[in-house]
Amino acid sequence: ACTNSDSSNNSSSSSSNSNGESSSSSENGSGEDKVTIEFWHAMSGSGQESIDEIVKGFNESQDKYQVNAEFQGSYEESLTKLRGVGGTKDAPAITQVFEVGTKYMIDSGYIEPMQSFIDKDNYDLSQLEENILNYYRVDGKLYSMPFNSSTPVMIYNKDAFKEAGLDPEKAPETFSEVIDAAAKLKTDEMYGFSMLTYGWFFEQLVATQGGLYVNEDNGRSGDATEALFNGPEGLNVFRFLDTMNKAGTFGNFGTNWDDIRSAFATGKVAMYMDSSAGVAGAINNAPFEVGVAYIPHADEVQRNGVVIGGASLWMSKGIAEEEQEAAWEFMKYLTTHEVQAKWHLDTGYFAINPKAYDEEIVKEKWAEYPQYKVTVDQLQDTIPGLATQGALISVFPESRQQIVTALEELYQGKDPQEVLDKAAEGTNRAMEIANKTKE
Amino acid sequence: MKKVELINVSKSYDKQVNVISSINVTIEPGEFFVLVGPSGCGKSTMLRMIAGLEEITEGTLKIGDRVANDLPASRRDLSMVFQNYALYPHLTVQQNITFGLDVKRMKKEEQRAKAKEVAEMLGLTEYLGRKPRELSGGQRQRVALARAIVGETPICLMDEPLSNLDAKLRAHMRSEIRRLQRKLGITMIYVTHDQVEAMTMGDRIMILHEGKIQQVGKPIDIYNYPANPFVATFIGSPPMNLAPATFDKKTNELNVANQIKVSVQTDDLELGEGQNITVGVRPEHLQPVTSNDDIKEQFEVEVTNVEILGNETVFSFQMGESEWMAKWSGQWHIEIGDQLPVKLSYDSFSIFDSASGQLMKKAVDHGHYASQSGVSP
Amino acid sequence: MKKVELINVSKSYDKQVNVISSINVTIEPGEFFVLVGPSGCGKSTMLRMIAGLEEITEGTLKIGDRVANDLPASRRDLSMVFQNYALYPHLTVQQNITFGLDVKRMKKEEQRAKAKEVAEMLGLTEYLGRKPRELSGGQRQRVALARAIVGETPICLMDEPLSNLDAKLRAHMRSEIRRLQRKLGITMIYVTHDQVEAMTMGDRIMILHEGKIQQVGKPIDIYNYPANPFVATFIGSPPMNLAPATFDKKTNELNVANQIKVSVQTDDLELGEGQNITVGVRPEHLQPVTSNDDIKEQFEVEVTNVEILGNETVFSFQMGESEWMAKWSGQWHIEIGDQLPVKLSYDSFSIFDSASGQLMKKAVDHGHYASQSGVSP
Amino acid sequence: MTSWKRFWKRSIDGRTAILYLLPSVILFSVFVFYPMFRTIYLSFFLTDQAGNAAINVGFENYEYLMGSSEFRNSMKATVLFVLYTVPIGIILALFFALLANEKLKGIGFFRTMYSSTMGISVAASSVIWLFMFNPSIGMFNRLLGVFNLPQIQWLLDPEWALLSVSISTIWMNIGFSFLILLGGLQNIDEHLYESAKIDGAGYFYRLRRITLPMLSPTLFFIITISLINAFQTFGQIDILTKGGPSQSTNLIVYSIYREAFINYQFGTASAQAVILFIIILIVTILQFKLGERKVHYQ
Amino acid sequence: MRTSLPQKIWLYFLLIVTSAFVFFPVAYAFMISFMTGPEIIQGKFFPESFNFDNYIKVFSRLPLLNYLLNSFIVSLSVMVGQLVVCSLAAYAFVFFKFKGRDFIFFLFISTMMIPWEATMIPNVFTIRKLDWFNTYQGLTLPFFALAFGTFLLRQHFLTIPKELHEASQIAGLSRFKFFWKVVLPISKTSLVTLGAYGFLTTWNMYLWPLLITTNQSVRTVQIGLKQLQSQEIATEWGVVMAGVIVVIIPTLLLLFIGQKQLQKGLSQGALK
Ligand SMILES: Nc1ncnc2c1ncn2[C@@H]1O[C@H](COP(=O)(O)OP(=O)(O)OP(=O)(O)O)[C@@H](O)[C@H]1O
Ligand SMILES: Nc1ncnc2c1ncn2[C@@H]1O[C@H](COP(=O)(O)OP(=O)(O)OP(=O)(O)O)[C@@H](O)[C@H]1O
Ligand SMILES: [Mg+2]
Ligand SMILES: [Mg+2]
Repeated sequence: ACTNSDSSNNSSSSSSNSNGESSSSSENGSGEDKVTIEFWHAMSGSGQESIDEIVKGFNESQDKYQVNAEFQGSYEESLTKLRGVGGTKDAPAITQVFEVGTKYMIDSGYIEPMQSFIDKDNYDLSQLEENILNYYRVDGKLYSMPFNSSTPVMIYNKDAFKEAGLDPEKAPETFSEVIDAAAKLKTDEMYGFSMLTYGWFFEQLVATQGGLYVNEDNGRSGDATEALFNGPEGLNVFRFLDTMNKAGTFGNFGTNWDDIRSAFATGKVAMYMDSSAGVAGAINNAPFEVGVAYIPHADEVQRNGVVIGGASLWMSKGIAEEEQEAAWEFMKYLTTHEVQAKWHLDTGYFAINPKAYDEEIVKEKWAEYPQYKVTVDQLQDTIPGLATQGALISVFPESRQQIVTALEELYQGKDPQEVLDKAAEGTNRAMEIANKTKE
Repeated sequence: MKKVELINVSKSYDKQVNVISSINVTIEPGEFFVLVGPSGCGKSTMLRMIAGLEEITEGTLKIGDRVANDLPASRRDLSMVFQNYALYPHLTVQQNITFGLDVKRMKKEEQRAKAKEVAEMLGLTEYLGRKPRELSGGQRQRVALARAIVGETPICLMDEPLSNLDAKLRAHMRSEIRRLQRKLGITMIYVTHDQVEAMTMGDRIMILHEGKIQQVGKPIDIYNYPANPFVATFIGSPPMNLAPATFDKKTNELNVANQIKVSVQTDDLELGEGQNITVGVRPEHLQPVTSNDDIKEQFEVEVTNVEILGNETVFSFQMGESEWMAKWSGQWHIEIGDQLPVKLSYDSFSIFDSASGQLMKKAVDHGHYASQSGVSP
Repeated sequence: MKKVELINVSKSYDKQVNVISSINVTIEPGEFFVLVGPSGCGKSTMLRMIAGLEEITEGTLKIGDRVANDLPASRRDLSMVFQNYALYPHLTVQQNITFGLDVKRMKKEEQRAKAKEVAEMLGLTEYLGRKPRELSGGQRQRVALARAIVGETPICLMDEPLSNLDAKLRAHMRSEIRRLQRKLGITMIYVTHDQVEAMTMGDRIMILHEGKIQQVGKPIDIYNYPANPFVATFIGSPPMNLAPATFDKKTNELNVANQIKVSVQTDDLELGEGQNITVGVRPEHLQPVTSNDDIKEQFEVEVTNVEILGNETVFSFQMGESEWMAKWSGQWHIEIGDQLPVKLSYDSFSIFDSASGQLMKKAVDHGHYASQSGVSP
Repeated sequence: MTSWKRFWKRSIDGRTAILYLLPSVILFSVFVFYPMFRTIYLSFFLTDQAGNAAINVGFENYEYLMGSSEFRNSMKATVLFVLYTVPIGIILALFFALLANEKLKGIGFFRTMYSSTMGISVAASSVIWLFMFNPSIGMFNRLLGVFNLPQIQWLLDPEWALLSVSISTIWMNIGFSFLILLGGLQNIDEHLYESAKIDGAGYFYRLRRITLPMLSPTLFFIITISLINAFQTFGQIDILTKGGPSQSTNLIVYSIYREAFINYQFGTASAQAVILFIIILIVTILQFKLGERKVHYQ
Repeated sequence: MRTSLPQKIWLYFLLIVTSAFVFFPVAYAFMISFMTGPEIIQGKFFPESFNFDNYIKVFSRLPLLNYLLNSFIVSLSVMVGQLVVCSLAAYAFVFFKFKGRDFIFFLFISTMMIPWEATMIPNVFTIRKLDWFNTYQGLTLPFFALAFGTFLLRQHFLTIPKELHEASQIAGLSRFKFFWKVVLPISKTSLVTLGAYGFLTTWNMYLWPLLITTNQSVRTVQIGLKQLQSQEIATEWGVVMAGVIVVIIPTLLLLFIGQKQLQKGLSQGALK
C-alpha cells in the first residue's frame, strides 16, 4: 500500500449540500463546468485506498467529470442509506451493492440498467470475464457493472500436509478426499478442515455440484417461491461437514473472517475455505507455506465451478443525464485492463477484464505468488449454467442467516436434513412475504 | 415599613394537625416583634408561613394591606435568617452575603462595599473568601445573619439568629440588630429562646404554646403580669414558682401548698372559700431575711440544691409537691441541707384560677426609683 | 471513666494555621469539663480532634492511658453531640437514637426500651416515628442529644447541645445531663456559650481564645479571679467593666479613667507610681447608694442606656472611653439621661497589669453567709 | 370567574414548567414519539422492500412472533442476558466506586482507569474482546492453557457465548456505572459518616446503614438505566457473535436490527420493537413502583 | 477520615489489581497497535518493537485530524445541548409542582425504552426532509433531548436540600435565577457525569453519523475507524488498533479532566 492521503482529501471535498471546509472545495470548484458525481462504496481498508487511487486517476485522466468516492459503511449500511435517497436527485450516481442485493436493486426501481448505456455506446462486453458477467445478467440484460468479484477457494497448510504424509502439491478435490485428508491432518493442536460459518460457502458447495438454490431457475426466470437447497446437493454438503464434525476433524471458528484466518495462521487448522480476496493475507500472515486449491465437490458429481461473489456498481435513475454520462464514463474507465490490473493486485479481487492478467505487473506478482493463478483458473474453469450463475432472490441475506443457524445447529450435533429443512422453511416464508408485498 | 397581619391562621402538616391554630395578630410597621415559646410550639412554622415557604392551611395572611396567602415567597420582599442557616455550600461567604443583592440588580462594586460593611459589623471580614464548610458554627450563623441584614428589606424574619454565639458577641449583636432595625424602620419578627433577647429587644413579645397564642404584650408587662401559669413559668429564669393554694376566709390567710400561710392584706380579690387557686412567686421575691424584717412574712426552708451563677445564687427547696427556687443576688455560701429563713410578701404573689388558668391578682409593681440623693424602696 | 489528655496539641487547616495551638490539658476521669470561648476560637475543632474526626497536626492525644492520635474514631468509644446535629436524614428518630446501639449488637428489644426511655426524658416520645426533616429545630437538637446519651459511653463530647432549646427545657436538660453524667461517671467535655451552663454544670471550665488556653479552673474561681482581662470580660454577663487606671502614691488613690478616684485601703499590692494598670469591676458591684452609705465610695453617673430584664435592671454609663454597665437587682425606673449615684468599693476591684494582662489583685470574696437567725453581710 | 382567576394563579407553576419542558418535548416528539408511532403503525403491516407499509395484516405479525420459537428464544436470551449483566455489573461498579471514593494520593488516576471503559466505543471494545475471546490466539484460552485447563470455545459454544458476551458487556458498562455511582457517593454529607464513626460503626456497618440508603437515588437510577440498556444491547452482539451460535445470543434488539436492516422485514421488526418496548415498560414501571419507595430523597 | 497504614496498603493493593483488570483490554489494544500482522495473528501480548508504522499508516490513510475536529465539534455540541435541555427539564420535574408531572416524567422515561434501532429509519427520513444531511445540526440536534440525562439530573436535583430553595425564594430569586445560580452549581457532579456521558457517547457514535453523512465534510472519527477495517480482505489489526488508540486518547483525557472536576465538587458540606 502507498500513501494516498491526497486523494482522499481530494475526494473529501465538494459535495452537493455539505457545509464542510471550503478550503479544498474552492480548488475543486475551479472546474465549474465539470460534472461532479458521487460514488458510494462500502470498501474499507486497503480496498478503499485502491478505490481512491483509481478515482484520482480517472479525475486526472480527463477534465469533464469529477468523481467523488465516498465510503458509506458496510454493504448493509450503505444499502440502508441508499433507501433514504433512492430514486431522488440526491441519490449518488454510482452505488456499490453486494451481490445478494442484485435482485433487490433490480426490483427497487432506483436504477438505470447498465445495458441501456452499453447499447447506446456499443460497448464491447466481450472483453470482460464472462463468468462474472453471467451473475449480473438477468434476462440477457446487464443491470450493473461488476466491480469487486471474488470466489471461494480452499487454502491449506503445505507444511502440515508434508508432516501428515500428504502431497502438498495436490490438494484433495472431493468431499471424501477432504474428509480423509482432514483425518490425517488432525493432531492435538490442529483440526483438519474448517469453513467459515457463512452462507456464501454453502451456496458455493451446492453450486459446484450443479445444484440450484431456489426454484424458478434459481430465481432467474421469475420470482422464486421455494428453496431447493435442502435437496440432495445441500444435504451432501451438510453430511460432508457433519462427518468431519462428528469425527472431530472439523474445527468450528465461528462467523468471523479474522478468527478463522488467525486459526489458520497459527496452525490450528490445516485446510479452510476462504475468499479469493483473502489469499494474499493468508500467505503474508502465515509462517509456513500456503497452498491454494479449488473448492471440493461431492464425489459422485462433476465439478461445475464457483459462483461469483462480491459486489457490483449500479447507476441511479432520476439523476441528471450528464451525471449518468459521467457515471458511465467512469465505469468504462474502471473496466480498462490497466485499472483492473491495479485493482487485482491491490485487493486480490478478480480483474473483470481478463486482459489485465497479461499486464507485466500482474505477471510479476503471479510469479511471486503462484497461488493467485489458481483463483483465476478456478473461475475460468467454471461451467456456465443456472447453478453457477448464482441464485437471484431478494431475501438472500435472510436466507443466508438461516443457513448460518442451520450450520451452527449442525455443529451442535443436530440432524443435517432437519436443520436444512428448517432453513428452507424460513427462506420460503421470507420469499412468500417478499412476493406478496411486491406489488 | 410594612404591617404583617395574621387573621385566623392555622397550619397542619401531614403528620401533625394544628401545629398553628387560629392565630390572630397584627404586627405593626416598624415594630420589633419577638416570638417565644417552647421547642416545637410552631414558631418556625409561623415564620415560614409569613415568608411564604409553607402553605397556610386556613386563614388569611396580610402583608402591607395585601392578602398574601398566594404571593410567592420571592415577591414578598422580606429577608429571613433560617434556624438552620441554609447557607449555599457552593458559594463563598461574600457570595452568600451578596446573593440577594444580585437579584436586585445592585452594581457589583456596591455589592462588595455592602458586603464588606456588614461583614465588618459581624466580624466576618477575614472569612469573606471561605466556603461555609470552612467556618465554625458561630461564624456560619453570622453569615446567615449578614445575608438577612444586607438586603435591608422592609420585613425581616429571624429564627434564633444568635443561638450559637457567645455571650459577649451576642450582647453586641443584640444592640446592633436593634439599632439597624430602628434606623431602617424594619418590621422585625424575631424568634428566640434567650430571655435577655426577649426582654430587651422586643417592642412586644408573643408567647406561643402548642400553636396557640398565650399572651401578647410589652416584655415587662408580660414579666410582671403573666396571663396564665404557662406564661408565668415560661418567661423569667429561673421560672416563677407555682403552688396550689387555698384561701381561708376566717384568718384571711392563703394556705400555700399546705405548707406556709401568708396573710392577705388587701381586699381587691374576690376569693371564695376553698376555691382552687394557684399562687406564683418569682424566685427573686423570695428574699433573704434581714434582721429588721417582719417575722410574720418569713418562713424557713430546707435547701435541696444550690447553683452559684457568679453574680447570683439560686437555690431550691420543696414547696408541697413542687420544687421552688429562690434567687439571691451575689454569691452565697449555702450548702445542700441548710435550713434558711426566707422572706415572702403577699404583694409579690401572682394568683391564678387553677381551673381556667386566668390571672386573678397581679403582683404589685416592685419598681425601684433611684434619685440623686439616694434610693427609695 | 477515662482520662483525656492533650499534650502540646496543635491544629492547622489549609486556610488557617494554628486554629489550636499547643494545648496542654488533662481532663480527669468522670470530670465534667466545660469549654468556652468566643465564636471561632477552636472549641469544635478541639472536640473533633478528641473524637478522631480531625487529624492532629502536632502533639499527642491520650485517651485513657493510650496514645490515641491514630486511633480511628470508631474505636474511641465515645459519643458526641454535633454542633449541627448531623442526624441521619433517612432514618427515623428512633433509628437515629438506636443507631449506635445497633452497632454494639444490642438486642432489638433492649434498643427499643432504651430509646423509649431516653426519648421520654427528652420529650421526644411522640416523634419517634418521624424523620428529622419533620421536626422543629429544638426537637432535632434533642434527637442529637438523645443519640449521644443513649450509648452511655465513658466519654461524651457535647458541642452546644442545648443552644436551640427554650429556657425552661434547657434548665431541665441541664440537670438531667448533670445527673446522668454523675450517675454513669461519664467524662464529659462540654462546649457552651451559655453562662448559666458554664457556671453551673462544670467541675472545671476552660476558656479558649484564638486557639490558646486562657484559664482553666473551677467556675466560681474563674468568675471571681479571672486570670486576665479577656477572661474577665468573657465570663459573666454583662461582662466585667474595665478601665485603665493609674495609682497616685501620695493620696493612695486609684485614678480610674481620669474620671473617678478610689482610695486604696490595703497595701497588699505593689504598685509603682504611674504604672499602667487596668481595673475591673463586675456590674453587680456597682450598687445603688443607700442612705447610710459612705459618701466617699460613691460617684455619680449619667445613664446612657437601660435594659430591664425582669428580675434585674442593667444600665450603662460612660467611664472614660469605655462603656460600663451596672446591674441592679429588681426592676428600676431609670430613664436614659438620669444622673445616678453609684456605690463602688476598692474591694470589688480586680486589677490587671495593662502590659501583660496578668491579674495583680483579686476582688475580695463577696460571699454572703445566711444563717437561721438572719443574714450576715 | 374568580375561581378561574384563582386557578390561573395556582397553575402558574404548571405553565412555567411547560417552558422548561418545551425543548425536550419538541425534540422527543419529532425524534422519538413520531418514529415510535410509525413503528407501532408498521407493526400491523407487511412491508415491501423499501420499508413501506404494503399489506395490513392486523395482529398477524404479533401472532407469528408469539408462535415463533426463534423469537421465544430471543426473549429467553435477552432475559438471561439482563440477569447476567445487570446485578454483577452494578455490584462491581459499586465496589470500584467505593474503592475510588477513598481519599488517597493518586486516586484520580485510578478513577480514570475505572472509568476508562466508558471512553471506548462499543465497536472498539468489542473488537478488543473479540481478540481476547479468539479461540486460537485469544488471551483467555492462552491463560487456560497456562494452567492446563481445557480450552473454552468462548463465542462458539452456545453454552458459553451468552456468558462471554455478558462478560464483555459488564466490562463495557462498568466505566459508566462507576462514574455515576462515584458521583452519588461524593454527594453524601461527610457529617453522617463522622457521626456514625463516633457511634463506633465499622466500615460495613456504615456501608449498610448510611452509604447505601443515602446512595439509593443513584442506585435506583443506575439500576433502571442498566436494565433498560441491557434490554437494548446491540453493538457487541453484532461484532462478537452476530446472534449465534445457534441463536444463543440473538438478543431482541439484534433480532430487530436483522429483521429491519438485513431482511427488510419492517413489519415483524416493528412488532418486535413494540413487544420489547412493552416489556421494558412493564419492568420499569415495576422498578418505579417497588424501587422508588425504598429510595430516600433529602 | 484517616486511614491507617495497613489499611492504605490493602486499599492500594485492591485499587491496583482491580483497575489493572479493568484497564487490561485497553492496554492490550495499545500493545497491538504497535504490532505487525503476523505478530498479531500469533497472539502475542508484547510487540517486538515499539515502532509507529501503524500510526503513520492511520494518519496517512485517513484525514484523521479532520475527523477528530468534526468529532469534537459534534460531541461538544451534543454535550452542551444535552446539558441545557436536560437540566431544564429535570428542573421542571423537581422544582415545579403541576398536575400530571409524574405522568409526563414517565413519558420521558418511556422514551428510553424505545430501541434506537427502531426509530432510526424514520429519523433519517426526517433529517432528509429537513435537508440536514451532511450538517452539524443533523448530527447533533436529535440527541439534545435525552430522557436518561433528565432522569440523572432529576435524581440529583431531588437531593438538593429544600432549604436552599427556600433561602433563594426569600432572597427574591426568580425560578430561573435559582436554577442558574444554585441548582446548577450544586449539581456539578451530575453535570460533569452527564457531560462526560454525552460527549463520550456522541464521540463513539457510529451508525447515525454514517447514515446522515454522505461525504467527509462533517464525518466523525468512528466512521474513520470503520474504514480501517475490511471484511473480505484481511484486516490490518495493528492499524485498526492504532486508530482505536488515537481515538481513545482524547476521551481518556476528557475523563481525567472530568475526574478532577468531580473531585472538586466533593461533599459540599452541610447547610448548618
Ligand atoms: N475546614 C476548615 N478549613 C479552614 N478553617 C476552618 C475549617 N474549619 C474551621 N475552621 C476555622 O477554624 C477556627 C475554629 O473553628 P471551630 O469550629 O473550632 O470554632 P468554634 O470554637 O467551635 O466556634 P463556634 O463557637 O462559632 O462554633 C474558625 O476560625 C474557623 O473559621
Ligand atoms: N414537615 C413537617 N411535618 C410534620 N410535622 C412537622 C413538620 N415540620 C415541623 N413539624 C412539627 O410542627 C411543630 C412545630 O414546628 P416548628 O418548627 O414550628 O417549631 P418551633 O417552634 O420552631 O420549635 P423550635 O424552637 O424547636 O425550633 C413541631 O412539633 C414539629 O415536630
Ligand atoms: Mg424552630
Ligand atoms: Mg463550634
